Amino acid sequence: MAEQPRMPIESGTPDAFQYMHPLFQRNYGQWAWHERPRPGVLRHVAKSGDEVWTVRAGTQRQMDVYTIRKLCDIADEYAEGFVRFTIRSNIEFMVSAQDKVQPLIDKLLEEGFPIGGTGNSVSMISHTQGWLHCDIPGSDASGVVKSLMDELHAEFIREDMPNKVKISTSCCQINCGGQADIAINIQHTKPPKINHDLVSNLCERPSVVSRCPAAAIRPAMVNGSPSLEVDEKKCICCGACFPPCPPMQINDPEHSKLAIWVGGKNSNARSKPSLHKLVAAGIPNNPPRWPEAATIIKTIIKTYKEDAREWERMNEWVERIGWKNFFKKTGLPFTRFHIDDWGRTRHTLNTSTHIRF
Amino acid sequence: MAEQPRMPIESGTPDAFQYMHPLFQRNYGQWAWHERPRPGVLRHVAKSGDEVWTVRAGTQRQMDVYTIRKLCDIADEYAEGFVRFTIRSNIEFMVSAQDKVQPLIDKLLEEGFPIGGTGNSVSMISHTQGWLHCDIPGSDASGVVKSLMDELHAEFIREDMPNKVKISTSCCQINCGGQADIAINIQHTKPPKINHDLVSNLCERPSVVSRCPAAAIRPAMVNGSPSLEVDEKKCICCGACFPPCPPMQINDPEHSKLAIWVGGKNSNARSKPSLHKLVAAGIPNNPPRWPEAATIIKTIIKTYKEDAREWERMNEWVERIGWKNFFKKTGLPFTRFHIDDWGRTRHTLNTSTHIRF
Amino acid sequence: MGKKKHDTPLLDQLESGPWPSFITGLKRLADDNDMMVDLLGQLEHSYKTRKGYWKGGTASVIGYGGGVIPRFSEVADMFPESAEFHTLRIMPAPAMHYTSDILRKFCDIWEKYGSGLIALHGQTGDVMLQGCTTENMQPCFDEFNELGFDMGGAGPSVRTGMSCVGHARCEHSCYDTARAHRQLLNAFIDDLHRPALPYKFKFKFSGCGNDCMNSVQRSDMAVIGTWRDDIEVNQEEVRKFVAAKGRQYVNENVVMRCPTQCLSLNEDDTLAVDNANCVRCMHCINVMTKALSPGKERGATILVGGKRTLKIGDLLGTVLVPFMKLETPEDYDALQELAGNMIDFWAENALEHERMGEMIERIGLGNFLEGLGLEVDPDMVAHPRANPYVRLDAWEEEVAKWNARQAAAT
Amino acid sequence: MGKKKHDTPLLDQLESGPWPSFITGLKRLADDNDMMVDLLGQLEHSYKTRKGYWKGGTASVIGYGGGVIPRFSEVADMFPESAEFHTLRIMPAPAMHYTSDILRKFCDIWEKYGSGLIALHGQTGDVMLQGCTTENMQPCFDEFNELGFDMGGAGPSVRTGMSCVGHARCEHSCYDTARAHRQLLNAFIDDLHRPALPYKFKFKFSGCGNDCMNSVQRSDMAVIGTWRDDIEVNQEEVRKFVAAKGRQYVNENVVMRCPTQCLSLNEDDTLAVDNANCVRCMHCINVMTKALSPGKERGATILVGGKRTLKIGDLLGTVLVPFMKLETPEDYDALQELAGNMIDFWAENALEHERMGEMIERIGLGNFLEGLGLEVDPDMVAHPRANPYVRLDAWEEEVAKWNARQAAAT
Ligand code: SRM
Ligand code: SRM
Ligand code: SRM
Ligand code: SRM
Ligand code: SF4
Ligand code: SF4
Ligand code: SF4
Ligand code: SF4
Ligand code: SF4
Ligand code: SF4
Ligand code: SF4
Ligand code: SF4
Repeated sequence: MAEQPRMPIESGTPDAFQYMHPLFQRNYGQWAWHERPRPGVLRHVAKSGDEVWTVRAGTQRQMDVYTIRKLCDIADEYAEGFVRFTIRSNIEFMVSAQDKVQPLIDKLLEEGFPIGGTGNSVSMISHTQGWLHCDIPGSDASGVVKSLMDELHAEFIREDMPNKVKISTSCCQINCGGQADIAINIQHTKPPKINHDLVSNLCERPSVVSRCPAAAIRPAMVNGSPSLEVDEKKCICCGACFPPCPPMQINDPEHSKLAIWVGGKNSNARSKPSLHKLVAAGIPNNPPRWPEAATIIKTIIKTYKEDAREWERMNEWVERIGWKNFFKKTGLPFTRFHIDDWGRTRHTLNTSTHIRF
Repeated sequence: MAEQPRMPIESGTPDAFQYMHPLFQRNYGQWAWHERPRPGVLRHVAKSGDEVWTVRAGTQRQMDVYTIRKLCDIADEYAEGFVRFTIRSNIEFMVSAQDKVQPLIDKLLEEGFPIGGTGNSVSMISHTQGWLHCDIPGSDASGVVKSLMDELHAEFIREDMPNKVKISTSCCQINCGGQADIAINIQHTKPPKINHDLVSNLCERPSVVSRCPAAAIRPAMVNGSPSLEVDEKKCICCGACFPPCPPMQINDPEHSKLAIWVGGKNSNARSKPSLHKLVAAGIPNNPPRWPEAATIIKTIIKTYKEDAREWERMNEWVERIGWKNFFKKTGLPFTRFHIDDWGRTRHTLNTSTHIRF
Repeated sequence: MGKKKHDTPLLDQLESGPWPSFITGLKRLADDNDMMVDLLGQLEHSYKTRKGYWKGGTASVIGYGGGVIPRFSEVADMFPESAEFHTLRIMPAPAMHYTSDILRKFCDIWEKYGSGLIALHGQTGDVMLQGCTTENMQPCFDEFNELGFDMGGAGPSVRTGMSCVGHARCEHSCYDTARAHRQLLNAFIDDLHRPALPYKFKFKFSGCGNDCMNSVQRSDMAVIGTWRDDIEVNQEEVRKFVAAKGRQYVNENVVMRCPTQCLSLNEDDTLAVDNANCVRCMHCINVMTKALSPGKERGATILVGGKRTLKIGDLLGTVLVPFMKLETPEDYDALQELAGNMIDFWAENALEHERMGEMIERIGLGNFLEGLGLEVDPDMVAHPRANPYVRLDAWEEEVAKWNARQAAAT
Repeated sequence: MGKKKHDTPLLDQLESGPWPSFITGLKRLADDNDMMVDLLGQLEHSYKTRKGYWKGGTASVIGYGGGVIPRFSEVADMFPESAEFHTLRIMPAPAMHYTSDILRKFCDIWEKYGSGLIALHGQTGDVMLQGCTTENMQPCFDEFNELGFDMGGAGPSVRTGMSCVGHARCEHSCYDTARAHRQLLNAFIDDLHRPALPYKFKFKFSGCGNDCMNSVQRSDMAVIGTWRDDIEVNQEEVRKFVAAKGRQYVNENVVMRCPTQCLSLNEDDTLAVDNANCVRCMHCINVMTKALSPGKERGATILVGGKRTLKIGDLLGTVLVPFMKLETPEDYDALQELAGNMIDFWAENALEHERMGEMIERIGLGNFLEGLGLEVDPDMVAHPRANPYVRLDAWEEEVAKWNARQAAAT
């Protein structure tokens, strides 16, 4: 008699307590205050008087088991066996005493893990899959991020930006990377090229048609077979048709470019959350180091650092000085493409005479 | 031989200089500063040292020639023969010396013209045609305005509001009245009733169809003749179909109601211009005195007066205290209809956790 | 004459109260004018039934297609004398200046041919002569025309313009609104008198950002005064103001109300202005009329596309030209040329019954700018686009344009 | 094992520089794992040609419809060992706590069955085990499952949740994010494992308005901590802070940065808070961690409909419930019930591939509220409607509802 297949245990999200530092368990919901004694280190003090020192280090996110084991070794030897990861793939080691902090830092640095990402630093870039794994990527997020973090390392390990700088990347226009102070995303500039031979097999045609935000796709007969047709005048090259219909190839080694967006903010601190805005486009998708993108990003960060007031997030700074001055100070060109013309957009235009001269 | 018809002299907009007070001509573009010595009076001083005193008085806008002649008599006897009208149908008398001001005021008051409308007062309500002349009105603007100005008289002749209060009315949903701190407009609540017998004669059918903002009208055959049909589910009762197609009767003695809007601002002073927002609806269209509307408007004005800071226009005050508090302080109900659901409206929703409790 | 008046119990209630009563005026007219007797009857009927009883139709004067609002009564059987009750729209001088003399002449002509009812003014700024029969329209207009006045706009046409009192009396005025008003209106007088545009087109002229003409929202082309150099500060007057009002008052009502926080009150009671951040909102100047004034390099910001509700909701105008100098005759000609280009482009590209603002919303501001040959500028937006739905094939070309402009500017 | 590595001149350039290199890691794996040899070859090929070479397909484990991202190589002829390179998404504990022990176990299992490449973490918070053959998937999952871990979401389903560190370490935390996270995710585990919803649905949990989980924009249902009573002020600590930093610093960095101007520094160096105007933005508390804390009556604001670009542009979540107490088990059950109602309504009313936010945009928030039986509140809007395009037949009924609520509240 054949063995019954093993059915999964639908245990869902596991209980966090089993993996939590004992001081976290003991003072759960009972923390009093925190401070940052130096970049990369947080000191949290509980109402009970307990203290936890957290050391934050950067990782490459895409980790081999050897690196993970190395981090575990460090956790066991220099910390107390507990770690956690942040939403930005930084790793945090928790220790219960101040004197463990410096040896831990020394060891991490020795092993090549930068210490920082706290407070008013440029933290690790949150990123997505790209050529390494995804089926629709126009670029390789991991490579872009490695290149940029090499350039931004000095700002990761310091805390001397006006406020936190959160960066994200996405490797296609679907944008798995989030809204951020700065986002580097793929922007296609040519309509999809259709491989008509494959359409009837590989596409759910009605569903593709309905996914196009520009209503640019219509069913058509091509060479006697049912296929699809794109109205190239209407198409805004978003690539939304590509995932449900791989024969509508949107990626192009030359015409899939990078675009940079500025001013996304999720927190409610001071100002309300805001979406990021297009600032630069047409940037070559240039592996392995994407130097053109890096130059622009460094310019933006430098300008922000010099010009913004303490606590001003990127968007708050731009709002204060005005978008005109953002473009002036960064030297980035302003074009008609910066003007939003997607639907009812009058509220994005200047409906006033408020102008700086 | 028949007389040739007289062809018009296309003189266009006349030259203003011929009707302008001599001091205006002499100091044209050379004014230095002004002040308001008392409500209804402006003192403008020119760089030359010349001074003009302006006395502003309210009128009924819809004037009989006898009233106009009376104003002319006053201009000749108590002023210097020159007047101008403001955009709000107030009349202004200009005199070159301070000692002419009081006698002029006394005379105007004696003849029943209120003095005021300057500075931080409630000025005359700008209004539209209504039953007196228009072909599509749901109400009578002149009557609404007369009724309200009787109630607001005390605020017209004083200057003790936080800032100017500009009010407008419109007698149909086309809204010839402008955006204003407070606007009182018709709001229909039932779809048009179609008199099918008249449609084929009186409507340009394709043009009516294209004017409907809700795409609710379609051509249809009714009783064997080409007519129109309204999808009553889609119709939002805007009345846009009525002017081009009078058989689509939108006005209804009971269901054409008044709605009140707050926070329109055209000036760029401090904040950018803003559109007014719906605050109250379902108000009976109740001639000859519209008491229900008057009550709400007086409540709003009173609340604003008590609560706003100096220089805050109505919308600036509401923005500062938050819309929740506007509804709380005025006691007006907040309903699902206040939520904008016309098209892409997410930017009108609260996309933050900024909330007052 | 002498027709018996109808009972008007509802309207009569509008005769009491402190505000001047239009009903009292109508009744006075009805003493000597039968048309007004029946007009009052119809109006009372409207008040009673809560319905209007006018319908449109056709009526015009020789040579013109617009300017008259024809009204025929639907209840003429009950009120025959006001069966025809047309309005003539007459354009006043910019900023509505009058001598008593000219107003009396208006009254005399209108008493002869019409009802005697005049609105001063319509919301578009016309003198509205309300209550004329078809028959009397031509002679009535002829007399106004001989007096130097012309018909205003109606229908799908350029409409009567409006301008603030501006240079005539207001120290804030940054350009000659009356001049711009008259020059532009008269340049497009053919488009005003012979309605052949997609829809209406309104000009409004305000001398400064206070926008006393509500131009931002009520005109297709708004010309709003502004300046490009520094605010003029008379520090002596600042000191006096501070002395009179106190430092706290100045801080709370001037300094803290500046939208871009570019003012500060120095220790010595003078005012420091960060002019690079001033957005020309007018507030500080409004409060301290003696101490502060707009700068010396004056002109206007041009906004486009304001309008009311139909069919996509109210639109505020948006910046088309951030700054246009308005000093010399050539400057005013340039303004006129811009207006002409706009109207031409719109006339060619708009759908039927589509206002300028709706067209721009439909085709996008970028295409509109390109059509007009105007340069794109960050001042035109509240913020750049937040969505990636844009074709960027021509990115490099646009960047080159921008760079060329920047190079030329330095 | 021991396949010869491909030349990777482009990738090699990503080994230099101060940031940890994923390429160095991949190469180390390739020393002992042929799949990684060819994976590196394919990746180098991508870098050279600037194109991706993965396609989707089907792969799953017994009992579940989702959780695996199947990848088949389009260039398997050149790189046969990585012809199949699937990802298993595994849900970590809330806030991604680990012992070194459990991480080592992950490594051991994954080394046995997969490529050895793990992303910590995916943007939705999964442990991503990348590089598994179809064959190894089941045994690999079985071992993780026995270890106490379950598959994460993929496809049109409830997705893996994310919560901030919250109660475990953060003094700002206004509710137990880990508890809410776990309870809600596990309540909808069937919707997670068996994709049958219109599209994806994401939960994110942040303990306060700082929103360290970016929930406002990256989740369909965002639960963000807040409080309803007054900010807690320790005036002694305020004085110390002022003494350390100076009054000017406090005024410029705290008082003047409050978005609603509800703070003021008293003469005696204590802080006055106008709590009725505080919008719980967190700023002052962020700056003065010792002196200020959220109030005692804690819970969360629920926002709905955040998401990224497809197909109407990025959406920020909007307020659905201004305040929900989250203290007792019943409170958490109420949160779960709300989530269930939302998902049910959406499952019934959404179009195919339509996210929650898009559906609300299409049907209107009012209808959504009605569908859920939730009460309308001014806190849900930035401002009331600016257009009259609304059917008001039911105005009176809605007013009656509001009035009843107000009466009940007092
Ligand atoms: C560890 C982490 C949460 C987690 O569970 O993983 C975290 C932890 C803390 N955040 Fe955060 N935030 C974390 C991601 C975020 C994010 C999301 C992101 O990084 O993508 C945001 C929203 C960003 C945005 O607005 O787009 C975020 C916005 C904040 C803010 C608001 C900053 C502002 O002014 O806008 C604060 C307040 C502050 O800075 O004091 C804050 C404050 C904090 C505090 C001070 C809270 C506390 O008392 O413990 C923690 C230490 C912060 C530090 O680094 O100095 N955290 N924080 C995340 C670390 C990410 C990283 O490795 O860089
Ligand atoms: C793996 C991951 C990126 C990463 O490297 O971290 C990812 C990868 C993919 N995302 Fe994503 N998304 C990932 C987080 C996100 C996020 C961020 C988040 O969850 O906070 C977003 C934005 C938030 C949102 O949900 O809108 C996101 C928005 C999308 C979208 C656009 C959805 C939309 O409504 O606009 C798609 C397209 C779709 O679903 O049709 C998408 C689709 C995809 C697909 C499945 C592409 C496809 O259709 O084949 C990608 C599979 C890549 C692969 O081969 O592994 N992914 N995706 C993230 C999931 C890992 C995890 O489970 O932890
Ligand atoms: C006479 C008139 C212009 C005209 O050519 O007809 C006029 C004249 C002046 N306006 Fe105005 N405004 C006039 C309509 C307007 C309008 C439009 C309207 O009434 O519909 C607005 C825009 C309203 C809006 O924002 O919706 C307007 C917004 C202002 C402002 C900005 C107020 C603010 O803070 O938002 C000022 C500045 C001020 O108050 O000092 C101003 C200031 C002035 C000054 C002080 C300018 C000056 O130095 O001469 C004038 C005297 C104002 C006074 O009444 O105290 N005027 N003013 C209009 C009188 C209307 C009336 O009878 O009530
Ligand atoms: C008379 C006047 C109201 C008043 O009592 O002052 C008026 C009266 C009419 N307006 Fe108006 N509008 C008047 C100023 C306005 C304004 C205000 C302004 O010009 O600053 C507006 C808002 C600004 C704008 O242009 O959008 C205005 C927006 C409309 C609209 C809506 C236009 C739109 O695009 O949304 C219509 C409908 C249409 O044209 O189809 C309209 C249509 C009408 C018609 C012609 C109704 C019709 O279609 O038959 C009304 C004729 C009434 C009559 O019997 O005299 N009227 N109308 C104003 C013109 C008098 C004058 O010439 O001085
Ligand atoms: S951003 Fe696009 S290419 Fe990158 S992982 Fe997400 S879906 Fe794939
Ligand atoms: S790329 Fe986007 S706009 Fe173009 S056809 Fe595909 S889905 Fe439509
Ligand atoms: S608001 Fe409507 S009813 Fe009143 S005058 Fe204008 S078009 Fe006529
Ligand atoms: S009332 Fe408005 S929505 Fe209704 S049919 Fe007429 S035009 Fe369309
Ligand atoms: S718009 Fe400006 S210039 Fe014109 S009257 Fe008003 S305040 Fe004076
Ligand atoms: S004009 Fe307005 S923006 Fe400029 S300094 Fe004065 S208040 Fe500030
Ligand atoms: S969201 Fe708030 S509670 Fe959670 S970690 Fe961030 S600061 Fe702390
Ligand atoms: S939490 Fe924000 S809104 Fe509240 S007092 Fe502090 S800074 Fe002001």
